[in-house]
This record gives sequence, C-alpha cells and structure tokens, in this order.
Amino acid sequence: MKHALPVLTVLCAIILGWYVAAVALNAPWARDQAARAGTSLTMPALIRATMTQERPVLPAPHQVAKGVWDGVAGQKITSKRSLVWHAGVTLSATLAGFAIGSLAGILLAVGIVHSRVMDLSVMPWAIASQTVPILAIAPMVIVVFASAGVTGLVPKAMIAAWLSFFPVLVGMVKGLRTPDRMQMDLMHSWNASRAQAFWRLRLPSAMPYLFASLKVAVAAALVGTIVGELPAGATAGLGARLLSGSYYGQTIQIWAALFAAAALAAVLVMVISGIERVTLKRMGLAR
Amino acid sequence: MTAALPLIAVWLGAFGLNTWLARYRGPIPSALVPLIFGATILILWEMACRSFAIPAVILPAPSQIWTAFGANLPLLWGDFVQTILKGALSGWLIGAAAAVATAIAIDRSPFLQRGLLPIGNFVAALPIVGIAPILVMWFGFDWQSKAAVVVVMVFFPILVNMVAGLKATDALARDQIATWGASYTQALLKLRLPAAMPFLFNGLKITTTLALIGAIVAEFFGSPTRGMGFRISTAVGQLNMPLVWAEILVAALAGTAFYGIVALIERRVTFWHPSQRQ
Amino acid sequence: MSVIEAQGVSLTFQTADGPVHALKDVDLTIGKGEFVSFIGPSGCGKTTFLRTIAALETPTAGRIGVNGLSADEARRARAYGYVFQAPGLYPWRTISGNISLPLEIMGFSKTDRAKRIARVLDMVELSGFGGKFPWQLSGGMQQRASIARALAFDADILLMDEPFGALDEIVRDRLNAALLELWAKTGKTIGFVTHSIPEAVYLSTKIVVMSPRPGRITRIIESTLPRERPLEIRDTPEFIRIAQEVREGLREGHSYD
Amino acid sequence: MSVIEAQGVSLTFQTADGPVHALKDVDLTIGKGEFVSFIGPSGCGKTTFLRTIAALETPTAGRIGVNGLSADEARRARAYGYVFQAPGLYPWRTISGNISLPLEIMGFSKTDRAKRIARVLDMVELSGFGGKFPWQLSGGMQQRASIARALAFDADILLMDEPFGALDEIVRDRLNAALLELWAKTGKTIGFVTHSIPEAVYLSTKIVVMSPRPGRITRIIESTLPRERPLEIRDTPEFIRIAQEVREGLREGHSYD
Amino acid sequence: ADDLTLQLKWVTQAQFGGYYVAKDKGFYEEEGLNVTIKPGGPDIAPVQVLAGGGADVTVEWMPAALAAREKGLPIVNIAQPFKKSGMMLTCLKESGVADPKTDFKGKTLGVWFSGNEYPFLSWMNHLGLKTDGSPDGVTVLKQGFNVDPLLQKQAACISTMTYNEYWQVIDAGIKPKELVTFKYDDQGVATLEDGLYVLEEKLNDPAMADKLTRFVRASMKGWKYAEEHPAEAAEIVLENDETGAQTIEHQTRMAGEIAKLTAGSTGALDEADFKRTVETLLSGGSDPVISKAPEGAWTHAISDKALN
Ligand SMILES: Nc1ncnc2c1ncn2[C@@H]1O[C@H](COP(=O)(O)OP(=O)(O)OP(=O)(O)O)[C@@H](O)[C@H]1O
Ligand SMILES: Nc1ncnc2c1ncn2[C@@H]1O[C@H](COP(=O)(O)OP(=O)(O)OP(=O)(O)O)[C@@H](O)[C@H]1O
Ligand SMILES: Cc1ncc(C[n+]2csc(CCO)c2C)c(N)n1
Ligand SMILES: [Mg+2]
Ligand SMILES: [Mg+2]
Repeated sequence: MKHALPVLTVLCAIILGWYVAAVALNAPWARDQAARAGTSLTMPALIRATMTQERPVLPAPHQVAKGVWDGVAGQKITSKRSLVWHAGVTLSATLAGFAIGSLAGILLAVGIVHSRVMDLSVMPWAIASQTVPILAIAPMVIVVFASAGVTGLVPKAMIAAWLSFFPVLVGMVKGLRTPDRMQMDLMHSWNASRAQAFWRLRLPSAMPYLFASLKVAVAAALVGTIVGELPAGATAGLGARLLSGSYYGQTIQIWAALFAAAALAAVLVMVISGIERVTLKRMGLAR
Repeated sequence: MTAALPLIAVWLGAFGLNTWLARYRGPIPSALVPLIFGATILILWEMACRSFAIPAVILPAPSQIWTAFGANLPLLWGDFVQTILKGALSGWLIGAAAAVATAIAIDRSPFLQRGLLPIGNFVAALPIVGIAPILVMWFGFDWQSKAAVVVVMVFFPILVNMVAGLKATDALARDQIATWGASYTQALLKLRLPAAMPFLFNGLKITTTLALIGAIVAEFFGSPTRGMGFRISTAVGQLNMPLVWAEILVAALAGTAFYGIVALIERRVTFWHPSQRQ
Repeated sequence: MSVIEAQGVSLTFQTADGPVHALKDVDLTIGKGEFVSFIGPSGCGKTTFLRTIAALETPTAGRIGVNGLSADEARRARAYGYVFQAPGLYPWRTISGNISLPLEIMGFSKTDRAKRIARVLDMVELSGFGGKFPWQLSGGMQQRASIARALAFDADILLMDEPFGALDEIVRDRLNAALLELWAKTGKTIGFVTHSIPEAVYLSTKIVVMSPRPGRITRIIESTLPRERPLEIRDTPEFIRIAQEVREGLREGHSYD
Repeated sequence: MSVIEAQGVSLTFQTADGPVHALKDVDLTIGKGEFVSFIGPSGCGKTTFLRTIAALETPTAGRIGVNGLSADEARRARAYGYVFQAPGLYPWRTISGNISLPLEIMGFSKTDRAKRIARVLDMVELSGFGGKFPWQLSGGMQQRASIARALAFDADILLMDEPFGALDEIVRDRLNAALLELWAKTGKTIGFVTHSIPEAVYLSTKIVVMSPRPGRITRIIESTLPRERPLEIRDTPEFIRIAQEVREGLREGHSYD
Repeated sequence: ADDLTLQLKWVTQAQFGGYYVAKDKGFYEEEGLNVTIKPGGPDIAPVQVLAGGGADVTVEWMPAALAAREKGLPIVNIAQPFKKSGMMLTCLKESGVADPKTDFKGKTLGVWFSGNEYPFLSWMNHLGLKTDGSPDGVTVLKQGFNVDPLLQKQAACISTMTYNEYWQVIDAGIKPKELVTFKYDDQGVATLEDGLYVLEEKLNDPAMADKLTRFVRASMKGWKYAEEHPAEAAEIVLENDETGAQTIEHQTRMAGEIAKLTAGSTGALDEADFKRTVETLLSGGSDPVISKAPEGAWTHAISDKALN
C-alpha cells in the first residue's frame, strides 16, 4: 500500500504527459488531412481527431490499452492473435537464453577470477564479442543452426544468451573480487582451498553485484530473443508481432506488443528482485 | 573427424603456451596472452574455413575479411564516424548523464523512488527493436534517432547500478557524515557519490557495448546511405560477407577500445576499491 | 548549566530472535565543560548511549535535550565531534583528505583547513602521514587519524568511543595529556567511553558506570580530583580511592552474568 | 626446540610517496610452547611481523622457518590460528556461522563443530549470542567472537593481534586467565600483540619490544616469572621490575619520533 | 512422400499465395510431396539460407540472385511464376514530382536495400542522377519496413509494391489523386521478381530434379488457382499466418493485385525478360550490380518437364 499512491501519482503524470504528446505529435497529420479535405479544424475537433487515428505517430494511452486488452482478453489464449500466446513463445526462449547466458557468465567470471590465463585472455574477447551487432549476425546464426537442422527455440535462445552473459560476467568478476584483504587473509590463514574460499567468501560477497547484473541480463535476454524473432521468419513471438505491426504500419499493434514485452521484462525483473530480497535477507545482508 | 585433429592440436598448443606465459608477471605477458588467445581463434577459424570448405557466403575466412578491411578503409571510416562517433557516443553520454541524474533525483525522494522505479523499470525495459522504428519516425533518419535509441538502451542498466551504488555506503560512514551535520548535497557529493563509483562504472562498462549494438541495430530501421548497420544490411543483400565481417571487425575494435577507455578511467577513479588494489 | 540532559531514555532493538534492551530508563545530566567517562562491560550500551546523544539512534522512550534543543537539532547545528569505535576512514581520500572532509562540509576556507589539518596531525603524532591512504596505515594510526578528524573542527561537544583502545601506554599517556590540555583551554564538554579504569579516573570530572541486560546506569561517581592534573596524580590516595570505587561498580555489573 | 625462526627478515612496502620500511633485519627465535608478546608504538611493524610469520606477507629479504618448513608450507598445513586486529566477521553469517566457517573448511563433522562452537562461545562469554549477526553486536563482542573463531580449531600456533584491545579490565582479566589456562593445558606456541605492558608481562615467557622507522626489534626480555601465574603475581616486585624494563624499552622506541 | 523445403523472400502474405494454395489444396500431396514453407523476413537473405542448406528452393528476385551467382554461389532459376514487376516509386503530389526526368533532382527518395536496391540504382543511372547525396543528384534514404517516411514527409517518394505498400499509403488516408506513381515496368527498368531458385548441383541429381519438377508443376497449379480465386487464396494465406497480424481486407486486395502480375506466366522463364533484366543490371552505373552477362543462370529443364 505504501507503494500504491506514489506509483499511481507518477502513472497519472506520465499518462497526462503522454496525452499532451499524442495531441502534439498527431496534430500535423490531422491538420494535413483537413487541409487536403479543404476544411480547417477547431481546437476541440483537432484534439478529438488526434485521439482516434488509425495510424497515429503516437497512439493515445487508451488506444494502446485497448490494443493490449484486445490482444490479451479478446482472444483465446491459443489463438495466433493472442498477445498471451506470443508472449509465451517469447518467454520460453528468453528463459532458456537467460539460463544459458547467466550460467556461462558466472562460469567465465569464476574462471577469470581464479585463472590468470583466463583473466588475461578471455576478458578482451568477451568485450569484443559483445560489439558484434547481433541483429547483423542473427540471420546468420539462424541460418547456421537451420543448416544443422536446429530451428525454433534454440537459435533464439542462443542469441538471448549471447546478450545476457556479458552483464553477468562483468558484474560477477567485480563481485567476486570484492572481498577485502582481511577477509581473504583469514581464508588464507586457514589454508582454505580455492573452492572453499569461493563458496564461503567470494560468492556471498558477490551476491549484491550478481543480482544487479541478473536484472540487467534478463532484460537483455528478452531483447535478444525479440531480435532473434525478427529474422527467424517472423512466425511467432512478440518480436514477430512487433515486426509485422511495423511492416504494416499498425502503430497501435506495435505499441501493444511493446507494452506486452515491457510488462514481461518488468515481471522478470520483479521476480529477480523478489529472489534478491529473500536471499539477501536470509544472508543477513539486508538490514 | 580427422579434419578436426589439426584444429585440436593447434588449440592445445596455444593453450599450453599461454598457461606457461601467464606464470610470468609484467606488461609483456599480460599483452601477449590475450593476443595469442585471439590469434589462436583466428587461426582455428581460418583452418576450419579451409578444411571444411565453408562457403564464403556463410562464413568468410579471416584472410578474406582482412583483405576486405584493407580495401575499404575510407568507406569503413565514414561508417565509423556516422555510427560510433555520432550515434553511439553522443547517445551514451546523454543516456549516462540522464541515468545518473535520475538515480540521484529518485534517491532524494522516497516518494519518487517508490513511484518511479517500478514504472521506470517497466518503461526502460521496452525492447529496442520495438522502439527503434518509433524513434526513427520521431527523430528522423540521421544519427539523432540512433543516439535516441542508444539513450533508451543504456539508461536502465546505468540507473539500476547507480541506485544500488547510492545505497552501498556502509552504516559507519553514513553515521559519521551525519554527526558533521552535512547537508543532503554534501553527503551526496562527499560520501555517496564516491562510494557509488564502483557500481556506476560497472553499469558504464556494460553499456559501452550496448551503445554500439543499439546504434548499429537502429540503422536497420531506416538510415541515410552510410553507417555500419546500413552497410551490413546492404552487404548481406549483396552476399558480400567479407565486407559484413570487416564492419563487424570495426565494431569489435571500436567497442574494445571504448570499453578499455572506460575501464582505464574506472581504474583512476576507484583506485581505492579492493577489486582494483590486488 | 546543563548541556546534555537524558530523561528516562530507553532503546530496544528488535532482532530476529527477540528484542534486545540496549538501554533502559537512563537518566543523566551533563553540565557545560564536564568531562564524563562511560565505563562498563562490553555490550552494556555505552556505544548505543553515545549514539543516542548524537541523534544517530532514536530512543524508543524518553528524550534527550542538548542546550535546549533536541539531539537531532543539535546534530544539524554541528554541535558534535564524534570519534567512532572503528576508524571508518573513507578509502578514497588520503589521511589529510579525510580530516579535511568535515572541514569542507562546514565551509572552512582552504588555508584554514590546511592549518587545522597540520595542527591535529601533529597532535596525534601523524605528521608526515597526511598523504597516505587509510589502508596503508597500521590499525593504531588509523584510529589516531580518526581522532584527528573529530578534533579538527572544534565542536562544542566531543563524543569519543574508545578512542585510545588501539594505542600503547606511552602514546596513550601523551594523548591523554593533550586531550586534557585541549579541554582545559577550550572548555568543551566531553563524553568518553573507555575500558581503562585509570584512564577514566585520570580524565573525568564524572564517571558513569553502566551494566548490561538491560543496559542501564548503575553508578555515577563525581570526581573530587582538581581540574589541573599532572600524570603523577595517578599515584595519590585520592586517585586510588576513586579507581577502587569504579572497579567495585564494574564488578557489580559483571556479577549479573 | 625452536618452532619459529626469523632470520634477517625485512619488508618494504612500495607506496606512491616512496618506500615504507615496515620491517628491517628482524631476527627472532621462538621455542615450542613459548608465549611471546610483541609491544611497541603504533606503526612499528607488529602486525606486519605477525602477518609475515603467517605467510600473509612475503618478506623482501630474509627467511622465516616454522617447524623446519617455510612459513607458507606451515600455513598450508593449517598450523596457524590468527586473530586479526579488527574483528573481520563475515556479515552474512551469524556468530555461530562465523566460528563454524574454519571448522567447515577443515572438515570437522557437524556434531564436533557444534560442540566446539559451544565451548569457545562459552570461553569468550558469548553463549546465547550465537544466533546474532555481527552488526547486532557491540564492538567488544565482535572482537571476542573473532577470538572464539581462532580458538575453535586448535591450531598449534596462535597469532593474536591486539585481541583484548576493546575489552574492559574485568573481562580482560578473565580472558587473560582463560588464555593462560588454555596455553598451560595444550602447550600451544603463542604470538601476541598488545599495547598493555602489564598484560604483556603477565602473559609472556618472552617480551619483544619493537621500534618504528624502520620497524625493528630493540629489546628481547625473557621473563623470569614462573609458568603458574595467579592474578596476584602482578603485585610482586619481580613483575614490577620486568614491567619497568619493558616501559624503558618502549620509551626508547618513542624517543626517535 | 518426399520432403521439400521452400524459403520465402518475405513474411507470409498473398504475394506467396500460390504456394500456400498448392499446399492447402493438396496439390503438393497429389505429386507425392511434403512441402515445408518457411516465411522470410527483412534480414533473411534467402540465397544464404539456400547455401547453408536450410532450404531446397527459394523465392528470390533476379537481381539478388544474379549478384549471388557472381559472388560464387551457383544458383539457378528453375521457374518464373511472376511475369511482371510490381515495384514502383510513389510520390506525394505536393512534393512537386511530376516527371522523373526533371523533377527528382535534389529530392529525398526512400529505397529498400538488402539486395532490393539494384533496380532503383539502374533507373537513376538511366536518368543520369547521382545517388551519393551530391547536390545535382538525389538523396537516398534506406527505407525501413513501412511507409512512414512518406506519411511523415521525410521523403518525397518511397518505394512501394503495387500489391502492398501502395495500399498502405491509401489506407493511411491519402487519396490516390494526391499521389504520383512511377512503375519500373513503365520506365523500362523492370527486373524479374519472385522466381524459384535452387543450387546448381541439385539439378545433377535425377531424383532431386524429379522432385523439383513435381514441385514446380504443383506450385503453378496453385498459382493459377490463386489467380482465379483471389478471395479464397487470401483466406488460405491468413490461416497460415502465424503472427496473426494480417487482415482479410488487405490480403484479398493483395491477392487481386498479385494475380495481375502472375497472369501471362506459364511458369517457364521468358528469355526476353531475362535479357532485359540483365541489361538493366549491367548498366548500373559506376558500381553495376553484375559486371558481366551471367552464364547458365537459368534453365528450362525443370519447367519444360513440369509444364508440358
Ligand atoms: N599495505 C600497506 N601499504 C603501505 N604501507 C603499509 C601497508 N601496511 C602497513 N604499512 C606501513 O607499515 C608500517 C607498519 O605497519 P603495521 O601495521 O605493521 O604496524 P603495527 O605495529 O601493527 O601498528 P598498530 O599498533 O598501530 O597496529 C606502518 O608505517 C604502515 O604505514
Ligand atoms: N543494530 C543492532 N541491532 C541489534 N542489537 C544491537 C544493535 N546494536 C547494538 N545491539 C545490542 O545492544 C547492546 C549494546 O550494544 P553497544 O554497542 O551499545 O555496547 P557497548 O557498551 O558499546 O559495548 P563494547 O564495549 O563492546 O563496544 C548489545 O547487546 C548489542 O548486541
Ligand atoms: C527492410 C525491407 N527490405 C526490403 C523490402 C523489399 N521487399 C522484400 S519482399 C517484398 C515484397 C513486398 O511485399 C519487398 C517489397 C522491404 N519491404 N523492406
Ligand atoms: Mg561500543
Ligand atoms: Mg597492528
């Protein structure tokens, strides 16, 4: 309840600003239309005209809300027109990619912290890997996988993993190196093995960093999946939905898909926040 | 299978060499190890392309990429300026500044924090591939729309890290500054911002590469006839894969340099952090 | 004239396995220019009480007045110089930078800052270490730096939580003398936590003995020693008598365990 | 039979503003079952020397042998129990969890761990606080928890860096007695840093006085007190004589400042 | 039944109605084929999928196919269901474009890239206009997925297909009389669109050749059916659209327009059309699409067997 009022306040402010922006951005088109029809619009008529366009520059909130509602509640969940169905397709690939990516990131970070060879050699190339524009190689990834007979979820998940491993890697390297000198020295004086020092000192101290990175990574995985869905032949998923909306200039459909994707990301981030809170609390780190 | 044997041999050889090299401290091994690692990957790649006769339209060999790189330098430079300098860099700077400012703004007001963070999470999680066409529609075809995409993309990671960083001061340090009757601004400037720096740089480093991706990807949704994303998509259409990979090479070089510079600044700013001291 | 007045102060921490009564019904009046030592077994609430005076904790019952203001108002008026039990130096600032920090916050001029830093560094015998970072100093040196930081800005009320715990006898004697001198010269009001009975007796005008579970005051001993105190005063019968009284009080507190 | 042998040990830290000579040409032999105290002005290298013995620092010159092994080999054989100058408890573990940590690492069984934790908690008078997190304890309680942690696994060599600095006289006396008892019963070799001259004299068979800039040993005083030491021994002339000798050594070290 | 995979050039829509009709009506099944249809997308290069082995046959435009062939990927046209080109440039009348010869100079034009830019570049070359943004040429925009640049007035003209984007402009509320269109066909720079291509080596395998023959026969049957029943074709397409984004109105109209383009094709490539395409491409100015007339880029071997 502590949250309801602030959230609502901010929400109202945003929606208000959005309406103003919608009027401002959609007005030129409305005026143009009127001019082409040889008439001119009064102010109320203009505002009304900006709220109901079929292809607005910026759809008004209620139009998007209706788009989302139609997509979610207006269809059977199994229907190809249902946003829930598309979100489900995207979610499965996102989760698979996120799992693969964050696991890879954690493992690489562990390697980097413990092995000088890996520290020296992996990091620069991990960075370089992230600068490869995925949308450019996504079709190639899809093609390569397809030629190996792998289609569907896996190629998309690989792209998602590709994007999500990096934040985890950077955050974990930092986190695993956080223990200060005295804490490491204690472990040292007990002759703790590297594994013991890892599980009992490095990992717990890295937790806050890990969770911050995971939140970024899950959003990145979602982006990766959606990118993977664009060239995958635009069959199913929120990415395909975005693309076809974009292709047919259906602004409202784009925004509806966009909000579905953002809601999905928000839910994922919230789930991780929840796990974070519980974990840190049980670790005694949250006061 | 037999074709793979030489590849495995090269891999093992290079790995052994690196393990041996890594035992020595100093600047020369630190530079050599990653270079050998990279060279190994390139050699393996070249060997794989040749021994498995992978068609160039699927994956060109490094030698072909290098030739294309050398033959198209002016073109690549123009694309670099358009996409990286104009699009990615300006967007990253604006996005980072906005994220830090927002983090500070919502940090000050618990009301805004409770209200804005969940919604901020939501808004910032809008996938760029969905936003890009919209931003291209709003900001036009040139680099401004690419910068806008980058702003949206880097904002969330930096904000998350910065908010976490501002909370990261320990209780003793906070108590101390309280006994001096420091104002909010003073506590922020003297204690919480410095303490947040390791977190902030974490976000800044992650987003260097995101910025490049954002700027390049945004060009797929409309662009003038230059830029790295434009070149890649047209070259793919022409099956000019060596040029595609030459662009990717430019992106990788630029991205690594970008990251390296940020990491260097981090080293100077957060020299006191245990992770920088070992 | 009373500077600090605590009336019926209680403070209970809620922890996972039940409440901890760190302070219970504490009444205390500290007059202007007094030097009050707090002594008691570890965990009896000394730190908590000092923190409550400085408005770093809010009592669950009772109130604390400082010069007619509330503790929090006094804090915002920069009435306190606080030395914490752990040094807590900021790792990104050198020793000089750390001492300079409260001065910057309080708006001292640059030349004034430099002068003050030099003066307090000298006082805690750390001249020459101003340019070092905290992790480059030994534990005792860090503690001295933190004392220097609290002294630099001349607050009216000094609250010191075991400031000399990590120092050897000889430095400790010298710093004790320096503190007394400063106190005599400036008339500051000082609250001082210590574990050393001789130190408490040597420095204080009033010794507060505390006892744990729940944390409370069991004895308040007014010192009858003169204000002027050479080191040799520690061998006088009067000194030994007071020390004995404090020791008894302490022992009482321990008998509860 | 000598357990620890330091020969010509020097250690220089390179800092931004020039080298710091923390140790210079230190020679010392510690026999089996000895109780050696280190005393000296703050910053004279006591902590550094203890760290070097435990192979937490590598000397820039000279060598340290432990039971015929190098210091690092001894460390790997888990020869050391180390109490650091600051408590250094892990914030995500309770007090019991912190004490349990080295035991887990060394592979003690669960029931054995529980027994040992209960025993050492009792010894440092913290029974009942096992379930609390470090930040819920007072400074002195944290320090005691850290002592308990080092005692729990019965290392042959105990290295303790100002373990009792944050404790009041009465607890300190009790812990001193407990430590002596443990030492008598187990025959451990103990290296002990302290700032208190009486404490050093009361506990040790050998007192090492150090002096700073560069850090070095200026005196080694062999105690002539018997091994059996009731608290009253502190009033004997023999005790006072040794204390006086230590004080002189200390004063010498300070005169360099 | 024999398995066969077809890679489309673009997303599921009536542009590929013939194939969906053949599948849905069981024409492929009658020929003993089990055909998988893979939709394309903006960044799928169909020939790349072909080279990677992800598909047996692909729908592609001839300029891109010939460019690939010159890059060393030996692909061959085996059938050409589309007779005419559907490409055109659509301009807002208010931007003052009336005659291509005089009015393009200094204007901003939206162009598709990814291998679809060749006809445009040839045309500009014919007109003697530079496309590098110099003052006496035109400014080229890489046009995204949609018609926004025209609606937002970011460009004077954009590329459209007669069957698709043009109608999106109309749907957006602009009247046909406010538009000027230039068909590539009318400008004499038309290139062949939507042919069927396979890798050359596949043709050497008699079993594969036989499969392809049956495929082309059934596909053409599908196309002719779609030509006669555009409404039904549109419905079939809609059923096969997994994105659920298409509307029946749009697809019905598209099917009608597509019928105009496929009319007149038996499925066999007309050599004259091929020559015209090659000439257009060879004259691509300073940077022509192909540098020499291709050899063996098409064959009648399959279509002859399939259609006679
Ligand atoms: N990591 C380091 N880098 C640079 N100088 C250091 C470092 N650690 C210690 N020193 C320096 O070495 C000297 C000895 O330090 P050490 O911690 O051993 O002193 P100490 O005798 O334990 O003092 P104290 O009683 O205050 O704990 C000091 O001058 C200190 O500044
Ligand atoms: N944040 C906290 N949460 C829960 N309990 C606390 C907290 N801080 C202190 N306590 C408890 O309050 C009691 C008093 O603690 P305090 O730190 O005031 O003791 P102290 O007298 O300063 O002891 P020492 O001499 O060891 O520093 C202790 O029992 C301690 O466990
Ligand atoms: C980014 C992008 N690239 C190319 C085309 C061109 N294209 C490929 S298939 C086809 C048929 C239209 O329905 C067209 C026009 C496009 N539209 N968008
Ligand atoms: Mg305390
Ligand atoms: Mg020390």
